Amino acid sequence: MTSQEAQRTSVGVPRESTPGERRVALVPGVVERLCAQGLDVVVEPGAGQAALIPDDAFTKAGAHLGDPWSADVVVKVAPPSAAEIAKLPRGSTLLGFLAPLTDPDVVARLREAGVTGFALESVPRISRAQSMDALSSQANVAGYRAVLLAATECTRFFPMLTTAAGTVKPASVLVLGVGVAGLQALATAKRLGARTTGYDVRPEVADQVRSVGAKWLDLGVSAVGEGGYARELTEEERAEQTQRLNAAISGFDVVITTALVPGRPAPRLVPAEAVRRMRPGSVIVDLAGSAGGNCELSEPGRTVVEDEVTIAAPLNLPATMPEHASELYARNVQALLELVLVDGRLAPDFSDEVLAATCITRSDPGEGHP
Amino acid sequence: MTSQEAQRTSVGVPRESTPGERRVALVPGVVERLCAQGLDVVVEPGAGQAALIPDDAFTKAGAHLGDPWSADVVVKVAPPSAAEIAKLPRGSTLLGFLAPLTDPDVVARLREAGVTGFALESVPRISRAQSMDALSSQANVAGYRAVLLAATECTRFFPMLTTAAGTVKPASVLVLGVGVAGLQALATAKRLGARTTGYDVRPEVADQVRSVGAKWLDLGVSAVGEGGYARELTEEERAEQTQRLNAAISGFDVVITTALVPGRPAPRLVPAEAVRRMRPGSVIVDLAGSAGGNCELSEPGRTVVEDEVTIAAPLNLPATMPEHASELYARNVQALLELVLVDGRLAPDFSDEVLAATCITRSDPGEGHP
Amino acid sequence: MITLRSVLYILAFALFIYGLMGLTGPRTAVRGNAIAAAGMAVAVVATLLTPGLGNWGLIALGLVVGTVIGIPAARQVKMTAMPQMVALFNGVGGGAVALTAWVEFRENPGFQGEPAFVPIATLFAAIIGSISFWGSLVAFGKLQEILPGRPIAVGRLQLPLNVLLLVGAVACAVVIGLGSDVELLLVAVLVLAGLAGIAVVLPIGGADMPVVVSLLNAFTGLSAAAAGLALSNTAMIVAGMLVGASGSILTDQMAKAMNRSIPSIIAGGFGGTAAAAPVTSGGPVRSVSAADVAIQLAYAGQVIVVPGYGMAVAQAQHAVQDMAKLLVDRGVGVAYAIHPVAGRMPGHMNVLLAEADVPYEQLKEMDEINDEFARTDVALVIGANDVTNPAARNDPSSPIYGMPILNVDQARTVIVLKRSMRAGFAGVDNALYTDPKTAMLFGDAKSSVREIVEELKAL
Amino acid sequence: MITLRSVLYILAFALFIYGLMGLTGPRTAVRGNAIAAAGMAVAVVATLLTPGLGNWGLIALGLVVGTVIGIPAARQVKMTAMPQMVALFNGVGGGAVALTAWVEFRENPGFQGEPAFVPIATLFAAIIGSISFWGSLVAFGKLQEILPGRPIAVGRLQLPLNVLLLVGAVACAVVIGLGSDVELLLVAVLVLAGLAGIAVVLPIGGADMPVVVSLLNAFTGLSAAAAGLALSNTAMIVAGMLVGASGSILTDQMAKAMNRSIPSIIAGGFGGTAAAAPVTSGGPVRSVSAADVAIQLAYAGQVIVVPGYGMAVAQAQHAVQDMAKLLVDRGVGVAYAIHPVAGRMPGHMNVLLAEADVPYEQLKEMDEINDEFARTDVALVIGANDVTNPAARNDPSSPIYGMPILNVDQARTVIVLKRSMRAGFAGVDNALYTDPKTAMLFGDAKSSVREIVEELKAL
Amino acid sequence: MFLADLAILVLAGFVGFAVISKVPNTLHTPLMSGTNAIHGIVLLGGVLVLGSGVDDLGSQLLALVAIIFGTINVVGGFLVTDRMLGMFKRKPEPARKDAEK
Amino acid sequence: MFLADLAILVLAGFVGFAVISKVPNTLHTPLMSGTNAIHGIVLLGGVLVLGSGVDDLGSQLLALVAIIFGTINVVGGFLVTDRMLGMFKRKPEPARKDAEK
Ligand SMILES: NC(=O)c1ccc[n+]([C@@H]2O[C@H](COP(=O)([O-])OP(=O)(O)OC[C@H]3O[C@@H](n4cnc5c(N)ncnc54)[C@H](OP(=O)(O)O)[C@@H]3O)[C@@H](O)[C@H]2O)c1
Ligand SMILES: NC(=O)c1ccc[n+]([C@@H]2O[C@H](COP(=O)([O-])OP(=O)(O)OC[C@H]3O[C@@H](n4cnc5c(N)ncnc54)[C@H](OP(=O)(O)O)[C@@H]3O)[C@@H](O)[C@H]2O)c1
Ligand SMILES: NC(=O)c1ccc[n+]([C@@H]2O[C@H](COP(=O)([O-])OP(=O)(O)OC[C@H]3O[C@@H](n4cnc5c(N)ncnc54)[C@H](O)[C@@H]3O)[C@@H](O)[C@H]2O)c1
Ligand SMILES: NC(=O)c1ccc[n+]([C@@H]2O[C@H](COP(=O)([O-])OP(=O)(O)OC[C@H]3O[C@@H](n4cnc5c(N)ncnc54)[C@H](O)[C@@H]3O)[C@@H](O)[C@H]2O)c1
Repeated sequence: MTSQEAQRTSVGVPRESTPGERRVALVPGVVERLCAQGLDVVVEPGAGQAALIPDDAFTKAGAHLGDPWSADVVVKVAPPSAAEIAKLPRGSTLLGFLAPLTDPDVVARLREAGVTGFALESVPRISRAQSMDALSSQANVAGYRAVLLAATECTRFFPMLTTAAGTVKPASVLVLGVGVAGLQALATAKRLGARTTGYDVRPEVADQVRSVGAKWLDLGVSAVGEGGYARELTEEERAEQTQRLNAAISGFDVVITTALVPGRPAPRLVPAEAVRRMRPGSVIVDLAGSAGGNCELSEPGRTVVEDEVTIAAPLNLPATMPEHASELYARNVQALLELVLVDGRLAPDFSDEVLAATCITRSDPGEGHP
Repeated sequence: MTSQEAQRTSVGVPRESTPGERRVALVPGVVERLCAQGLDVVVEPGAGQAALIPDDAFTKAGAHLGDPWSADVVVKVAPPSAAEIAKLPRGSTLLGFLAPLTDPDVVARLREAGVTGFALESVPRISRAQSMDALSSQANVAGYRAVLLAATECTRFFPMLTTAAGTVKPASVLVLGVGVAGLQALATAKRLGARTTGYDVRPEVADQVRSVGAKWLDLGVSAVGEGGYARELTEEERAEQTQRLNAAISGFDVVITTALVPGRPAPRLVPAEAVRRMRPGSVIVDLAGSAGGNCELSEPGRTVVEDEVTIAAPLNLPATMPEHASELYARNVQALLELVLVDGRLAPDFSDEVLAATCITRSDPGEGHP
Repeated sequence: MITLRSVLYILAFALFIYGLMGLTGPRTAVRGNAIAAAGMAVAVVATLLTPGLGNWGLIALGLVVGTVIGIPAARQVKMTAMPQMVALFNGVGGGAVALTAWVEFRENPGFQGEPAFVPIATLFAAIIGSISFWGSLVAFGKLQEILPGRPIAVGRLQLPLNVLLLVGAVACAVVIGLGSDVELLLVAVLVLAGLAGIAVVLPIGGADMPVVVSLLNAFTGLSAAAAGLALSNTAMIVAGMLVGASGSILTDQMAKAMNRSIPSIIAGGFGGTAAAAPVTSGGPVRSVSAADVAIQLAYAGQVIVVPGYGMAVAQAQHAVQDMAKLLVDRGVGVAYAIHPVAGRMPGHMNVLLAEADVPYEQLKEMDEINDEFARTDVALVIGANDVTNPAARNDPSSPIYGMPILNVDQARTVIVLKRSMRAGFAGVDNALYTDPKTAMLFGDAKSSVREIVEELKAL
Repeated sequence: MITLRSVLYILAFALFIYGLMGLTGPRTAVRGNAIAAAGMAVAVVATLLTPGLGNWGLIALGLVVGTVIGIPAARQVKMTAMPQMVALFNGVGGGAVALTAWVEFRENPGFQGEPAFVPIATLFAAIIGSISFWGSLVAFGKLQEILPGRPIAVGRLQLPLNVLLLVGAVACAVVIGLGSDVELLLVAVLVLAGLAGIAVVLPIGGADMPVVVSLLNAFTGLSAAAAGLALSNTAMIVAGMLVGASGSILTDQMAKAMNRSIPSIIAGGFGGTAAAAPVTSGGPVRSVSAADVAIQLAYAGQVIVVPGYGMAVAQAQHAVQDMAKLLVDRGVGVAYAIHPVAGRMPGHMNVLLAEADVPYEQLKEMDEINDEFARTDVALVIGANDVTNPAARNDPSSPIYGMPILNVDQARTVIVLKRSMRAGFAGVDNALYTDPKTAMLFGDAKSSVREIVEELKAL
Repeated sequence: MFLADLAILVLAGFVGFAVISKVPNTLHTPLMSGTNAIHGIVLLGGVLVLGSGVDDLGSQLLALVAIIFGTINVVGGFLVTDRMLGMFKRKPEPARKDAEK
Repeated sequence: MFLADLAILVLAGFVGFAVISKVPNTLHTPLMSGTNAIHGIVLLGGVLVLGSGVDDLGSQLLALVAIIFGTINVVGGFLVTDRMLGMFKRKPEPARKDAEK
């Protein structure tokens, strides 16, 4: 069954092919709203399976099962593989994480294929666009899951417990890089009863760290970049930071790192030496795995034990909580779709600040645009 | 090297052989105290490895490495295998979980081998013996880990989160059987932000459930047994309970079951039908796996997905947090050891209420004792 | 007769005191006022029992005319015009004292044969009464905006002018006290004191007028007490002194609540520098005390709490929940409006409010609650800023234009708790704060909420 | 001279009032007492300025003898004997009133030529003064344990007896008031009233004595005011009435704090049924109010909070932390003693206190803190029972014998918050509760702690 | 007599001080207005002076105005106060009606 | 004169009522003791009566005892109150010394 049904704009939801990707770009709740807006949603059979969302939940919501690739708009989570791009008809539109900064190949292939691509990574971080900000929504999931992962890997309790068999001291948790994921990690660890400390190069984060009940680790290095992100550090700054962090890290039971600089390799914050000085049984969770990792000993995608310290560097934590991660993602996609569609028809206004930033390839390139 | 060093009573700590058992019967901190009391502690090399406790931590604490089996007292975690019992010299003493009610073979073999066995499961639940109560200390670990496990398996958030990408409702967690593990599970789930509800057959538990901020599920079935434990239900009571629970369960995202009746198969609280009625993506953690499980679909020792519901029935959750579980266990062992030893020599007073209950085999059987 | 009258006087002032006690608490205030009024009726009846009272016709005429003027005036005045009405009533009270003193002088020029305290008390009453009358009229004019609200002064001459007028009035009074029976002197006393009243109040800014009225009120009380002394009338002494004492304490509290001090306000009247109330940056901002917030909340039917990043920074969540519980206990409906991007991370408010054990049922999403604001008595904004900024709705040039916001501005009253007028994350000013129905309670959110809790408990 | 005296009298009673205001708050009480004493000095000096005063020698003698007796009596009395001392001082005050009335009668038998209110006031003073004198002596005897503390009554005859005595005293007084000048009648008044005082106080139980003393204190105040009226002495009128009014309010508050009511206590004096204070099960238990707990905590140097299952059931953790914060702000050291098995699951207290954001540093393990108790001013036990039960240490037959417990009983003062005298998990009674240094604050732990918080804030 | 009056004055002052402790801002204006009405007691002064047999027309007029002023002060004052207190008349429904679930 | 005294009496009563609002239990006994000392004012009665020229020996004796009693009441009362208030003299150290970390 193809999607040429009536005159309605069709939205295709493929089943994700990337290994370990359990998310799906739309969830039944959002499908229902899109259908109510007159869109025709085509879901690939089994698209929600990894997220434990059965196909009939989608059909009950108004979608039908079929080939998603021939739809007017295809919505995805992970960046499309070459094979997937090949399935996209020329002139079609693709929404999803497209890795514009980290994997330029995708952009090149999409341009070649004549597909208009909207990259969710590129949504500007302005107040109005927050509902489309999938980086935030997924980082939030990642921060929460990182703490669960750390607590699971840890050989010790997070909370303090005074019991008949002795008193267990609370775990101390350090979060390096306190963006969205880091804040959520701090808050979650605090909830579980740990003592929490946060560190970031941007000084305004200190108040935010305190606002989730954590302590601020002040190392005296500041590096504010553009658009609310951090900048890369200079050589001396990095040396200084590394040395001071080195000293601080060994006192913690759990270190969660989330430090990223957009488009750059992740800063190396936890050297091997610091790991060696940690107590046996401690845990490091490195969320910067996809950008190379913040810890020298991280092996992105794997969990290793070095010197009795467990180092986990999961590549795609949000995918481990697929239903809610998908739900939040789907809402971001919905918000962006609503901007792209006018009266149910594809009519992106490329002068809009958000779309201008988000659109990375155009089937009919407008003036002065890539 | 054997343990006949000087005249000191020797305590042997073997490396656990049961698959998945990551705990160790003594930890360096407790070893230090025992050595200070004049005991000679022999630790099998690698005994702490699975708990990420290096051998030199034990030797630094005053133990020496060697063959633990020939010691005067051997302390273990898991019940000994036939091969292990064979290594015990006649007249020696063994402390540990010995499964007196669930695995009578162990008792028989120990009696045959002429070993005095103290079963930690049999410590009476009186105020004075609380420091030896390993069931409590390990159940406490299990309750905490059960929530981490449930949260990890769950496709959804536990806490409520209002975000730019929509609001996530808090998970609702039901704990069936609220003993020590169940209470800790309720408390931990609450900490993580879930709405919590508890159910037990003993009515006095209602207040305890509320005392950790949870709601009490009142089904109107009460079954108080002896010694603070529950009794088995009658046929009608069970039918009544099952039917009412059936109705209640389907509304929860997470169900954690811990219901046990000492020496009896675990009550079946969650029938297959109830699982089918749960929302896709829900999770059941069944802590009664070793007694057959509280959920009809549990496969003890495995995690299965049935009807989009994840059912985990771990057999030995405390072992997944080996350092602290071992530490608490070691303190229980220490407390019991202190009762068994008088002035550093083995001299158990079998008229003592605690020892009388705990001792399951005697190398020189006293009058009227097994 | 004289004994009954005296006993009635004692009854009357007992009622005044009892009524006044009632007036200081929100629960008893209405009844307190009624009791005090009853006391007044008793006092009037007692006075009419005075043996040998004459001029009945005129007395009745005065009472009737006064009533006929007073009732509609009090009934018809708009709620917003209440303060000027009080100023006016206070003024006529002062005028009555001054006139009575004048008549007394006319009846016994030079106070022949009276002990010394009679002329002293009478002249004191005349001076203060006249100041109060004319000062109150000016205050009325300013509040009613007949006169301009800004300070009207003669610059550096203000101080000598005022002093001259006052010294003149006192000097004339002294001459009378020493035995003179020239009526012109008394008229001079009244005129000079009246001019002094005018000259002192005119240079004070409109914002300070409520405090000035309260001060003049206490003055009138004192003058009434003095008149009572002169007439040896117990009821007048007690009632007057009661008002003088309680009025001065009240004035002090009012001034404090407005971050002003009485001396600096009066200094303004004498041409001092601290003339005008401090101007807060960017438009008139109304700041209130925790006690007021407590009363507004306690007597509301429905309150919506809007938490923001400031609540998180102050870690005020526990205090907020304490407050909400007290309100719920009083039967006030309480809900929390959680904006999707309040705070600095997704779910920031949830984490904190869960920690404080706020029932999930009370947390409402934006879409769910936005229509409720219009039906809400008080929206209590705790350290939130951007998420309540109406510019997101109506100012296309604002960087937050287009962001959905909480309709806080549609609530009947808005109370904002923050430390200053500083902007939030987006760095833009918030017009909500200068909205006339918005009141600001400045300070760290946790301390502020704690104070509110304390006040709620005291209600 | 007369004017100076009157002015000094006014000054004196102003000082009394000001001092009394001070006496009602812990911060100002010491100074308030001193101010009142200064007022008394002024009043005495003023009286000595009375023109035409004679008998100087005797007056001086009286003052000196009184001082010589009073100072050492007040200085040397043990702190525990204070209440009976107050009873005694109150009694002699009443005696002075009665004696003065007697002398007045002797000097002017039949109150010839005086307005009616003089005999009335004098006789009122005589009756009340005599009741107060003898009643106070009985109260003193009971408190000092010279008399048995239990009610001493004549059974069903008590009511008629008491009424007879009182009616007799009043009847004799009426005869005098009607003009009789027979001294024996006045003596009869004094004797009958004195007997009535004795007869009413004897049947009241020792536990109610403090309330009775307070009531007699208010009576003495009233008699002083009456004496003042008779002598037309402003200072006596004001001071006496002040004590009469404030004393009766105070008595009411005292009775309430002890869960008693004044009418039922007095009824006891007349042989009513509600004679004795309620006996709490199993030994004398001292129960206190939240206000007292607050004061004890606020003025302590070191406080240890001992939470137990009751805190969990009441979910009082947030309130407890609020309280601790207030104490720390006042400079009081606060620690939490966490017993290993407090609550119903391992780490129960930790979970709750972490939820309430108690800093981990304040949580102390049993071994760490057990020696601290002996150096601690107040141990505040919140819903804990078994873990504080000394039977675990010293009663081998107890089911909890051998369990290590918190050394709560070694603290200087112990305050226990729970709902009743019921046992805890182990089902055994706790001797801690009947320890003389233990005070119980009954009620749900959360409400109790909240009340304490409120009181702390008001201090 | 004067000294008794002085004592009364002082005592009344104390009562005034003691009665007003901390008044919430919202009650400031009503309280001011209420006390304002109380000092309308000056109307008694006018009545007494006029009633004591003033027969000079000017004096009569002055006293008449004084009475009128005083009466306005009293009547208007109490009425206005009562209106201001309107907010406190609608009492919140008997608590715990739809209290926390 | 009597009526002025009565007015004074009533006012003093009001002051007494208004001054005592809610007193913490711990202050009940000191406050009782303090007021007790104040009513020692009765000593003035003894002084005035004796000083007014009593010359009958019996009366002199009675008045003397009255003065002694009154003086004991005053002197002992204030001193005992002061001792009771000992606890409030040691003021807690200036707050926030070793405040929460
Ligand atoms: N939720 C998210 O995921 C997320 C992430 C990043 C950014 N943001 C942005 O953050 C903003 C959130 O809005 P918001 O209204 O919650 O916060 P906001 O606009 O940043 O305003 C917070 C206000 O709280 C006040 N405040 C700070 N500390 C205080 C204290 N201790 N006591 C009392 N008040 C205090 C500040 O005013 P004073 O200084 O005057 O006290 C400030 O104006 C939005 O602009 C949103 O776009 C949100
Ligand atoms: N920690 C563990 O792992 C564990 C497990 C099982 C059993 N236990 C046992 O539990 C006991 C723990 O000792 P504990 O001292 O914490 O508790 P406890 O001995 O059980 O005493 C708790 C006390 O709290 C009072 N209470 C209950 N609800 C209250 C409320 N709402 N407000 C105020 N007071 C309230 C009760 O007195 P009223 O009724 O008079 O108010 C009761 O006496 C020990 O015996 C221990 O052996 C512990
Ligand atoms: N206004 C909005 O609408 C909006 C929405 C979402 C996020 N934001 C803001 O954007 C910012 C970036 O958030 P993010 O989570 O995407 O960031 P990110 O994932 O890019 O980086 C994570 C964190 O690492 C930190 N970091 C980088 N280099 C570091 C180093 N060498 N050492 C230590 N820390 C280092 C960064 O400062 C950042 O806080 C946050 O401040 C967030 O509040 C704003
Ligand atoms: N006094 C002490 O020293 C002490 C120490 C530890 C535990 N205890 C008490 O012992 C009791 C047992 O604790 P435990 O954790 O070892 O219990 P457990 O592990 O034996 O059983 C777990 C729970 O399952 C419940 N259960 C049994 N059958 C059920 C059914 N059909 N439906 C629902 N629930 C069912 C039991 O009531 C119990 O609460 C608890 O009350 C605990 O407080 C006392």
